[in-house]
Amino acid sequence: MLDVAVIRFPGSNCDEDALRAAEGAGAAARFVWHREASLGGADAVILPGGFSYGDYLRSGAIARFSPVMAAVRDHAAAGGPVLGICNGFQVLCECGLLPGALIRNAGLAFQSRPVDVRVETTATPFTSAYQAGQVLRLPVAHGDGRYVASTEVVAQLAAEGRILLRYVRGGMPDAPANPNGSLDDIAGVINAAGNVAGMMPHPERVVDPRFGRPDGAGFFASLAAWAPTPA
Amino acid sequence: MSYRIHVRVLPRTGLLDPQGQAVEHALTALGFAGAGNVHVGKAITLDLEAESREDALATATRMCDTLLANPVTEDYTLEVAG
Amino acid sequence: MSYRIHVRVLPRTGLLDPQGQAVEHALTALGFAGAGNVHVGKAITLDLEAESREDALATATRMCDTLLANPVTEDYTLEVAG
Amino acid sequence: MTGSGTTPRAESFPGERPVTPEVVREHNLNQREYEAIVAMLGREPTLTELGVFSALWSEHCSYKHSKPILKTFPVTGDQVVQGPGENAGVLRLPDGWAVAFKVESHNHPSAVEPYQGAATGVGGILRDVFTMGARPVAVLNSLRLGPLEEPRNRYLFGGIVRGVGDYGNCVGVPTLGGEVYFSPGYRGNPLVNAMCVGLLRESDLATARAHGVGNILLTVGARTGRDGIHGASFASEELSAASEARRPQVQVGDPFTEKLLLEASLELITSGQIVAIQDMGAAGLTSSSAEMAARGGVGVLLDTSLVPTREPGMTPYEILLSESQERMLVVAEPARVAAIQTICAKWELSATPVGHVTDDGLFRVVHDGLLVVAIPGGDLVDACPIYHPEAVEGAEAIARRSRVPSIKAPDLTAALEQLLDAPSLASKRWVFEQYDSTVRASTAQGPGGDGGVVAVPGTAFGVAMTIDCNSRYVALDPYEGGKATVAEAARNIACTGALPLGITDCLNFGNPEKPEVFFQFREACRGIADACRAFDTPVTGGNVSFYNENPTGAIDPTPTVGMVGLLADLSHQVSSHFKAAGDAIAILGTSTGHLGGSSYWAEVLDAFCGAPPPVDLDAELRLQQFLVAAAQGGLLRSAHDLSDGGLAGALAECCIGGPYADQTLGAKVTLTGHADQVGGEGLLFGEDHGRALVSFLPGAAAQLAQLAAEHGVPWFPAGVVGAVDGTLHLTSPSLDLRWETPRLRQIYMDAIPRRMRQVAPSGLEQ
Ligand SMILES: Nc1ncnc2c1ncn2[C@@H]1O[C@H](COP(=O)(O)OP(=O)(O)O)[C@@H](O)[C@H]1O
Ligand SMILES: [Mg+2]
Repeated sequence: MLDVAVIRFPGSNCDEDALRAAEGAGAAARFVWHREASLGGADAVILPGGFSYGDYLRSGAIARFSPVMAAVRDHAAAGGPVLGICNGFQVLCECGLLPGALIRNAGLAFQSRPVDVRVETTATPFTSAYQAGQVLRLPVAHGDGRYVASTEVVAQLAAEGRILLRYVRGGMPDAPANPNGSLDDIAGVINAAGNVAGMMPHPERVVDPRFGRPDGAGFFASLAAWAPTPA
Repeated sequence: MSYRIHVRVLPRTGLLDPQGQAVEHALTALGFAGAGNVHVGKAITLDLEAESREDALATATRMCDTLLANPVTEDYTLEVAG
Repeated sequence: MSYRIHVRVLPRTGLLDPQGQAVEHALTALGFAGAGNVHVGKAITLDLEAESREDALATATRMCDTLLANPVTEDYTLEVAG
Repeated sequence: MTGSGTTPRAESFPGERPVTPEVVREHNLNQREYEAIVAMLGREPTLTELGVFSALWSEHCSYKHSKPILKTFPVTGDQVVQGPGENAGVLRLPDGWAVAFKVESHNHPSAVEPYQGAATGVGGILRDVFTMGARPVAVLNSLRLGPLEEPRNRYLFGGIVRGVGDYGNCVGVPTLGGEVYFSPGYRGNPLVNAMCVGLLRESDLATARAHGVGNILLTVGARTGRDGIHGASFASEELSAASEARRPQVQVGDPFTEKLLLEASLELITSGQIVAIQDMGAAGLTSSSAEMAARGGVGVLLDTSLVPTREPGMTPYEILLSESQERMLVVAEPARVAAIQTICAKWELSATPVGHVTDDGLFRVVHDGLLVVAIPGGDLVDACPIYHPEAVEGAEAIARRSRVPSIKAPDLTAALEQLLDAPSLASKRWVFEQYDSTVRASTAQGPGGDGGVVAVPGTAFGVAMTIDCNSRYVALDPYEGGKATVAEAARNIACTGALPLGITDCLNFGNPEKPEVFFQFREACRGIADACRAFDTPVTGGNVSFYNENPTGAIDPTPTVGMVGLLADLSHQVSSHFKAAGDAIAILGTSTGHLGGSSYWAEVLDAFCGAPPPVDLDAELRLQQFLVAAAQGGLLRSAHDLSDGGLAGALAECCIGGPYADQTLGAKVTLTGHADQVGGEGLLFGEDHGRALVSFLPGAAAQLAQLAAEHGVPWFPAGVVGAVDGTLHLTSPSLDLRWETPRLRQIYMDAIPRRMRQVAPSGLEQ
């Protein structure tokens, strides 16, 4: 069974949701407190959503200095999967594991609503359970979700197939497709090595079929099915 | 004449400033030992057409009182550059 | 010696600044005709113990580069007062 | 009174002002109250003691004008685990679970500083719930403001919504519902009522009852600053130039610390390390320690010089009365202090011993060795004089009730559009889009329908919740309005398929010393009590907010009711919008075309008048029971209660669809035979109670009609759901009207955003 570490920063608040979603997909998940220096041999890491350190100064800016982040870096350098969701994505950008930054939504207000996103690549440990081009309806809930990076970086991401998800016009006609003004409608990206990804929508909130289409379950199913490629 | 205005809006002294506290805490954790009394607020810069430096200052003050600063929780300082 | 540091962090020139735009729009709507080129960022003030003004400036610069400003999206200016 | 003449002598703290009649008045205590204090102590109080009395004997803490009326509420029932008197009420759920819930006002602070006022209102109500050992799983909010056409109201509205959102979003508790109304009656005195719902194992219930002589009192959480000193007494007087001058320093919320406090508190409670816990809300350390001691029948000795402060040089007076946020008071055995500090340290919080439990029944405070307060503890909390003000209905209210609109009815097609464009009736998407409604991954129904529904982890059941008040009805007829408020809440709950279980209330009124205000209060409470008895939904707690006045008079009386219900099987939950073309539509209940007090009169004909519709409690109960039975039988595709905007308003909402619907749906509705004697206006916009609009698969019609008959609920098959993006076509003997549903949706969704796009300055020049 895949051993998933869900990192808990002070102020994380989607940690339990992420843990349950990973367990629901058949992984063994556990929390790792931000003060820990080691991941205890975890196979994969999830940086959950929330407001680490209150998101004071900038979202994710303070969390990136937590002791556990050194272990997360090592894990990433060794090719282990790391998925940052919402605040986790912000932390990954702040600490440089992912390019770009997430700034205040273009509309300046917090956005909590469903969005439609298209899976742009399935060749990742996080999206292998989906079909390329599949459109998912996932909730977003963030104030700082506007993805920005230099024109060159954005072009490179597109060229290298490293845009994980894009906001698309789905069925909701009177809500803007792109909820935050992200460049190139980017909702999620992945690093060059293909093992560290970040996304603004919250797949862990839509895994229970009793509440609607469980469109988020595939991210966790993908992760649970991931196996390190033998060296 | 065009004047460049810099406004610094900070939480009023005595009010809790959780953001300032968090930054102070983080700076200390990063080994910046000598930092204290940290406060975080808003910086606003703008260009203003005015007859004179005094006019510019007067207009900018009204802008602060009306919109740029919250009269109940914030204090501001103004600077008029060239 | 204790130095008072003022940091102004503003969105990098060229990046969209919707907050600045919103403030500019509001100022115009409120009848402040001559305002333009409005930008909104963060103001950070702190006290810093340092040997000298140069030391204070050097430390404050490191603070900005490590934590206070995001190198991808923001520029900062620093001021060291008495 | 105990202790008369035997109370130890407390000393004035150095630099303290002497207690003069002027100072007593400033503390909002009248002659009678001051005399009671002197008699109780057998001496004059010190200034610090006076401050303590002014807090605990404020309306906010003492309920001195409302207690006799609140005693008339029904508070018992098999489902009640904890009734009024603790930080929150608790009701029993299946499988050892329980639900804790409470609503509270933060009106005056929000009038002064909308963002922080609203944010700290959410913070306070969260603490009330997690203090009980419950994990907050949902918040709701009820907001009232003056018209959005005025910039000041837009500024307040924008700030309040951001404040509510930022706080709850950061702590990570989803907002599952709320309500917003705009009326000139709230100019200058907006209402912000926040409700929290928490879940706990019944066996983990914590209390705020101090006991065990020698046990230690610890403050946990944020440091104490000079915030909100005298907030409780500020909330207990009218907003005026004089109160403005006494305005306490604004309390600033820190939701990040709240989140840590939440986790630490729940860990402390489940660890078994503590005896009691209470949040420091209004009147801070004073009320939390005095109330905990009084509940346990013990005394306390506090040392305010031990309390961690944010600023140097704070006096015992300031420390006792500070309303700094994100603080808790904990009682524990001395041997447990270290373990408690370890738990708190893990959450980056400090826990500081500041006193202990005594056997002398006194509330005593020392500061640097000086005894500055010594008051008999029980009397301090319970002996405030109680008032029975005169209650006489205001002439204005009587006149309004018999008035009818002077404007002629406009074109009825346009009237519905006008109604949907009224901010009070329009979609509140602009509001709840700023609130995280899906965090915790347990949201079965978010905002935008009749009630919110949250799943209980690891079970098949859920908790439904709503917050409601039609203050126009209350203003026009407080008794019927009180009944209507509970009836609407219960209808909203039942529409989701849940059984109403109990309520919490937030009674927002003007100055109770005015006979016409006290009349409104007394009668509205009588209505609430009668409805709660009829529905077996006991009152488990609440909050009274008086003195909501502005220069033009009292606010519209607003007894907000928060209700929770049990949704036995989540897979049978029902939502309020139409689902698919071809489904059948039926109207439940009786329409008499009652237009008095209606939104149509108020919003379209600009006439705030008429007698509101009377509530038949029996018929309401039967409707609720039918809705629950039909949902449990899996027979309904949608259910929406009829309230503001009447039948036309409800039909439009059902066609418009949810806040993020893929498309609208048309409907073909034939009312011939439903209420043929009623005129077009009354049929469309009348607000008779006891009604709901349901849709279902045509094959379920016979079974539903049968079920309705068994429950004695009138059942009228009214038509079918139409095409995607289709027409709402409504006919009766006197009507033949059509509306394009995409256009209705556009009006309904944009009503608030288009007004909020206008600039609202924050500052002095408004
Ligand atoms: N302040 C608010 N916060 C969150 N949700 C809100 C708020 N105001 C209204 N809503 C939601 O919008 C929907 C419509 O509200 P309302 O018109 O009061 O409905 P009803 O008349 O059925 O009670 C409900 O789902 C309600 O929960
Ligand atoms: Mg309502």
